[in-house]
Amino acid sequence: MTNVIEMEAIEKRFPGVHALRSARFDLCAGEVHALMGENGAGKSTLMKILSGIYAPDSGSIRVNGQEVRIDGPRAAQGLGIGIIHQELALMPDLTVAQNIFIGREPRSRWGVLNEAQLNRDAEAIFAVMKVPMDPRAEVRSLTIAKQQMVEIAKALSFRSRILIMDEPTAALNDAETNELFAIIRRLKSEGVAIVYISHKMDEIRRISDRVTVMRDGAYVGTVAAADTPIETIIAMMVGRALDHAEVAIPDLSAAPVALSVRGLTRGRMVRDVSFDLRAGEILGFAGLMGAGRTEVARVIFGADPREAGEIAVHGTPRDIRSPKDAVAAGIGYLSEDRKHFGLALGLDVRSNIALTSLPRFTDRIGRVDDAELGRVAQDYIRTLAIRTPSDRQEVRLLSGGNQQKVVIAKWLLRDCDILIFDEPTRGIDVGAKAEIYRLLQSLAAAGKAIIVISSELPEVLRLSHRIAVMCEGRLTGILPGGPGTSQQEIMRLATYRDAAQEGAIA
Amino acid sequence: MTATPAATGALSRLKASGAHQKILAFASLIVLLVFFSLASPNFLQTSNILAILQATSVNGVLAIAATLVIITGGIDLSVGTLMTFCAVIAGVVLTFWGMALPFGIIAAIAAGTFCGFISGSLIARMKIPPFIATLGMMLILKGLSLVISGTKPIYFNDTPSFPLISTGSLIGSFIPALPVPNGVLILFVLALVISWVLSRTTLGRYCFALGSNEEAVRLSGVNADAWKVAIYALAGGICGIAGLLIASRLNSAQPALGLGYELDAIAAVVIGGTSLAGGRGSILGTIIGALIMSVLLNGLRILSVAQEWQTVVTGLIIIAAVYADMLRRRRAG
Amino acid sequence: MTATPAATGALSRLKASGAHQKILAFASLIVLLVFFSLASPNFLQTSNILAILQATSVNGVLAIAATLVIITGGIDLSVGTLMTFCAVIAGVVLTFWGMALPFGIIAAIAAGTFCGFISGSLIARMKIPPFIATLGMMLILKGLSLVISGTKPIYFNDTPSFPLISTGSLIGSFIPALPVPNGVLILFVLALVISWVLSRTTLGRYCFALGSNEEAVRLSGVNADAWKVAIYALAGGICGIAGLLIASRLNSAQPALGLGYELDAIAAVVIGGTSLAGGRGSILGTIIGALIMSVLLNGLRILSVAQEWQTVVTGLIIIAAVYADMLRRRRAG
Amino acid sequence: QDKLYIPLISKGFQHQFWQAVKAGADKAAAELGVEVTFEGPDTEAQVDRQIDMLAAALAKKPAAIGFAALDSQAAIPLLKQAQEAGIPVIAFDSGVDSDIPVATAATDNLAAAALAADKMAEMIGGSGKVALVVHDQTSRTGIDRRDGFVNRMKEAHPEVEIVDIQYGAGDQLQSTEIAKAILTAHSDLKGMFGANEGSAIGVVNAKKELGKTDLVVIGYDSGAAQKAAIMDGTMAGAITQNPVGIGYETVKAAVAAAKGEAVSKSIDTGFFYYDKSTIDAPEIAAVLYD
Ligand SMILES: Nc1ncnc2c1ncn2[C@@H]1O[C@H](COP(=O)(O)OP(=O)(O)OP(=O)(O)O)[C@@H](O)[C@H]1O
Ligand SMILES: Nc1ncnc2c1ncn2[C@@H]1O[C@H](COP(=O)(O)OP(=O)(O)OP(=O)(O)O)[C@@H](O)[C@H]1O
Ligand SMILES: [Mg+2]
Ligand SMILES: [Mg+2]
Repeated sequence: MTNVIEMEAIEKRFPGVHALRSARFDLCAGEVHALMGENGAGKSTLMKILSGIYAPDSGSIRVNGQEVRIDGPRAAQGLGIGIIHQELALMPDLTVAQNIFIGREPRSRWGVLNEAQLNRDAEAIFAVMKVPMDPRAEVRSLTIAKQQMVEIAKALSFRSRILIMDEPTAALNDAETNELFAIIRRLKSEGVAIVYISHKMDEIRRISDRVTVMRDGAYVGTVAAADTPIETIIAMMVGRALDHAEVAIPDLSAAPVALSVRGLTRGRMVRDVSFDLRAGEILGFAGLMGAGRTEVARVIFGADPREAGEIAVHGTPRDIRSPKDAVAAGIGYLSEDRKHFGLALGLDVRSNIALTSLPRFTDRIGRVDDAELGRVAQDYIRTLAIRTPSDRQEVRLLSGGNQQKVVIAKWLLRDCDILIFDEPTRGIDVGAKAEIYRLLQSLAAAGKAIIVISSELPEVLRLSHRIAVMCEGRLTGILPGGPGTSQQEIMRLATYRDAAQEGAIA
Repeated sequence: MTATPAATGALSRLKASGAHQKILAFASLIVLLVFFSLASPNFLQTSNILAILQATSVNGVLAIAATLVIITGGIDLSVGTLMTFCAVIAGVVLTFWGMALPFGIIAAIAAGTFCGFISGSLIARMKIPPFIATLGMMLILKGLSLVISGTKPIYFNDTPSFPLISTGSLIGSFIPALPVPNGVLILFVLALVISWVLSRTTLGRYCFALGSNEEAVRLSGVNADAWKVAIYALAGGICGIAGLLIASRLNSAQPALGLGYELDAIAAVVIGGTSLAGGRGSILGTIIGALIMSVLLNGLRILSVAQEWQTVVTGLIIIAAVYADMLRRRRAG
Repeated sequence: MTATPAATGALSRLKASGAHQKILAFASLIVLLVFFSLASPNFLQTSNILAILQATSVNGVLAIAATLVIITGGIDLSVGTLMTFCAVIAGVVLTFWGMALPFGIIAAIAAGTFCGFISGSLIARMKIPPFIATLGMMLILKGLSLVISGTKPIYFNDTPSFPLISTGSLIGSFIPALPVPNGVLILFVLALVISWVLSRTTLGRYCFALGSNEEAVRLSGVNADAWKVAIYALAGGICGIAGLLIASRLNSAQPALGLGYELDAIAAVVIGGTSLAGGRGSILGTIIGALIMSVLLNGLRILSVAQEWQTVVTGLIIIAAVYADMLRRRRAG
Repeated sequence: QDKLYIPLISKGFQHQFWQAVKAGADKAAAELGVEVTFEGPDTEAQVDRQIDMLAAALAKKPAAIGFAALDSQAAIPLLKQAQEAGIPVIAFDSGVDSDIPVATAATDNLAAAALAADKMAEMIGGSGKVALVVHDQTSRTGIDRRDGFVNRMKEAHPEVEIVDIQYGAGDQLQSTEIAKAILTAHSDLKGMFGANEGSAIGVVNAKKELGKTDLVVIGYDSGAAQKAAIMDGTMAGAITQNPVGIGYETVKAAVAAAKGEAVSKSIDTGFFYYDKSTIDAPEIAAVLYD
């Protein structure tokens, strides 16, 4: 096969960070080429160079054998290179269709925008993707997952010969991932070359032909996906093998109930949700996209108003009306959308970690103990292996996965009794993921009550002591965790639409 | 009482189209109109209504220019002095050089477009924050207006038809009962045109896109900078029209005028529901905002409220109007 | 020529600490100072330097207040008229009621804090956009100042020590060679205090965090609204200090003054590198910004540049100074 | 029958001078039993705002209107409207270039400023440098007072050199800074003229802050601060118009015109130069205000 892309000896430095060290990458027509590496390994940076967003400090790029300079997104588009960005780059005030065709709006005579055509074109793309989506919806009103779908649709609309997908499934669940894979296979058969970046190891085997691994900005090696064990790839990524632990379910029958939710209701998104969470327990929440898990968490946390229902913490009823009340009651919530709800992107790592816990570092006259804060921040940077030149680096400049770790550190520092983690490992590499799993387990062992909302079933199964499944705003069942429960059982409840059968609630 | 099915249908269609929201946006304005009509018999005379509209015309046109810029997430502090500058340019062409009326009109609009182009270039190409770039422009233009005019008003006595631009009445010559001054006509035509530009053209689309997420626009391969310059230039051209309106109304280019007008224009935009953060806004809202301000001022004057209290009441009502509008939106979801 | 190792070491330490950046931030200011010193022998006299500092004091204090609000991502248009309102309140307490000086000082600062509290509440609790809430406040306070004072200046003739607040010299009484007026001293002390508050206290942290991502702050369980109100109240209190400074300098509370001062204050903030988008900024920058503006004005006046050209040059230099500062930062990365 | 209603549209509102005019108008209103309102824009540049005020006043169907035009030409269409509606217009403070006003109650600012120039020349000994702080570069009063002073100096006192003219919007703080800069640039300056109350107080402040005890300051208008400065010698003297008289005469003429009585076309309300020695003279004290 001929190489459509050859990148060689690519160097890129940011202030304080040597992001790419003589990195290389090649891509053949009609292949899916996975690009792997830990958080901050330089995957996104390399692909941003290929799509004209960053200029390399040095190195050469050949497209179809021709040496090229790609000096902007337009130039990349001209070369047939399209990219789905890791951090969503959408215009929230515009509609779905307007976002997809920005810069390429269909016009009628006189250069007037043809809105009907625009919406039809967008509809056609979603029809091919088999995703139900209203092209007239404002992007602001969509969930992260749907926004991700818009990004994918936008990239597809270019009909690029080379398509870069930077963690396209980070916000998708299994069903949606399957749809995406079907699309990828079809593109492949049409001869499109695809670069696929993901931290979900199982996907690599399912979809990719070759795997290139990077570490610390440098090229490690390229292997064929079919005949390389996942363990080998992981070892190439992290430089060592990872152990596989099964979930050990503790006996919690004697543990006190930490959080008790009864009849929680908010519109159509949360309908009469009731459950108990014990101290020391990890309760997983599974469901399809839009099942209402995030809404449940936000309502419990007071981020959205509750229409009905009671919440009791440690047996005491609590009237939670705002996140402040929730945190005061000992509840913490890590949002699924770190960019909008989790991080102050313009501030440094230290300030972000401190955001929930400032009063603890404040003396009587309101003075902040910065030295102590710095020490604590350094601690978390070490334990969570956050890749940053210092705790004074702006969070905006960290790689996606490392940003996610900062949000986790923020809530760990707050030390709440009840922690709700919404998609905690979104965009986090395998090594760090294992680290976070261990951390959650040790938190639970220390008596914290934990809810984990995750769209990755293996993750839910790997972590949860019990698994709550939601469908269309209802809690359709709570299953025991561990190897006894199968993915099929969860899926059955996740698509359990019959409202009459409320008895399934445990 | 039950509504007929047809009426309900129409109502729900109206609801679905979001049109009822826009009608409700008039609420504060209508409350004000009703109040002043009841409070003073002099308020609801044709001549006074026309006076209010006439008083809105200049601020309204400036506010339209400001709306464009604000939707992109920028701000334009130079609208007031740019208006004056354009008026002075018209004065130079028509009075100093004695050229014919069309040249004066073209010169004023061209001068505005050019200055907008400069501001836009400073902002888009040299990455100077809009506040600073247009503050600088505001001062430069204020000074230049004085320099060019010799710190004296320029009168348009040699161009007898000049005052007609604003004070003549095209409508009145067809429908004598409705002597709407041309200035008001120009305001509303301009509002329609720019509304159309915003919703139907590429430029309008990029206005919203830039204000919503400039980086995303850039990443999409759009020449964001060029469009931004174009938007500022268009806004500048509109200030040129405002310059013609005010000069024609005063039959003179007053070189010292214009400072402070930028705040009024921006206030009209924000009262009209356009967010200073960019990405959303409408010309209809801006026109309502501008009308609220002039109805308020006129009404208080008609009621002979003492001037110091006029200011207090204006402040209170601006806050109340925006608050009411926000409650309405929140309820509408 | 080669530098000694020690010097290189010091230089790189300076570089590493980021201190050289801060020194470079003075660049435009220093260029202006050097230029005017060369252009006019009268510029670099002690008395003139003191005059420049004195001229900076009111705008500098207002700009400090504006900095706080702007870092949270808000804006405060009421700083100028709030200053006047506080001056009038001091006049009421000291002259109308004949109370002792400390009561006047406390009343002015308390009035400022209270008005800031109201603005903050409108913004944080009622979710009125800062532009509108403070525009409303600006008008309300302008009107109230006139109402309370009876549209007449209030003189402080019964409080002979009142002018000393601004024009006396505490430093001069210790070091006669350095008769720095108290107004200037107050500006610099206040700048130090607020710098410290911004960098070392919880309130300061929340200022930046609110400006960077208000929703994230709220979802961190912080009572974002309460902190926002506190920040606006603090800014209001600082405007109270500005009110005392200007009243003491003029030995009177001038009720009609203050409009337009908000733009100067915001300009100083933005020239100083604080972003109107919120989340970043510094008091040092603001002070430099305020100094740039007053040096420029003073220098041009000393050179007897015609007033219309003064305005033009000021506009040009504001743009140039900000552009130079941005180039510097971009190079520093 | 309601009371006669007479709106006065002035050039300003907040300054002491305009408040004194208002006081005179109110006094006449009380004596003659008519209703008077008084309005003016924030700055003398806002010609169009004044036009809007005039339009609103006309809508109230007044018996007569008092009008101090910022720009007489700009107001002609509305004044014609008033004439057609049979509403008599009385011009005050400065004239209107038109025959519509039935009477004009004004001060001759050119002559008044020329008097200030004569006094200044006399006090600095007929030669030396002087400077001006004026409130406005483009408004009628600003231009007349500047030109009246400057032209008189040129004609009658050629030895006196005018080294600088700057404008401070009548804002006391801004005028102070301007005056200080001028004094710094011209250390041998002998005299300064402040062309309205705010400008004059600015000059006085600058003189005090820089300790320039020899500087001769001449002001314009009155007000408590200016009177105090004259009493303690920081200001040599000042021109005063008769603002209370202007307001009073305007309303009086308006009432007469509204009733169809004859009014004299031109009412000169006069001006005076006053200093420490004459400030308490009855004819002066009568026209000064606090
Ligand atoms: N604009 C920037 N300025 C400074 N540092 C940057 C910038 N962009 C990326 N970096 C740094 O470069 C390194 C590589 O980042 P990159 O985003 O390429 O990582 P990644 O492999 O995509 O990681 P992830 O899996 O977490 O997305 C990181 O250390 C990151 O902090
Ligand atoms: N701000 C919003 N505006 C409009 N609709 C919303 C908003 N947030 C959520 N929704 C809708 O509410 C439903 C429930 O969303 P939610 O995010 O709670 O689901 P979830 O189970 O957490 O799914 P996900 O896997 O996407 O996190 C979805 O259909 C979503 O589209
Ligand atoms: Mg990445
Ligand atoms: Mg979710």
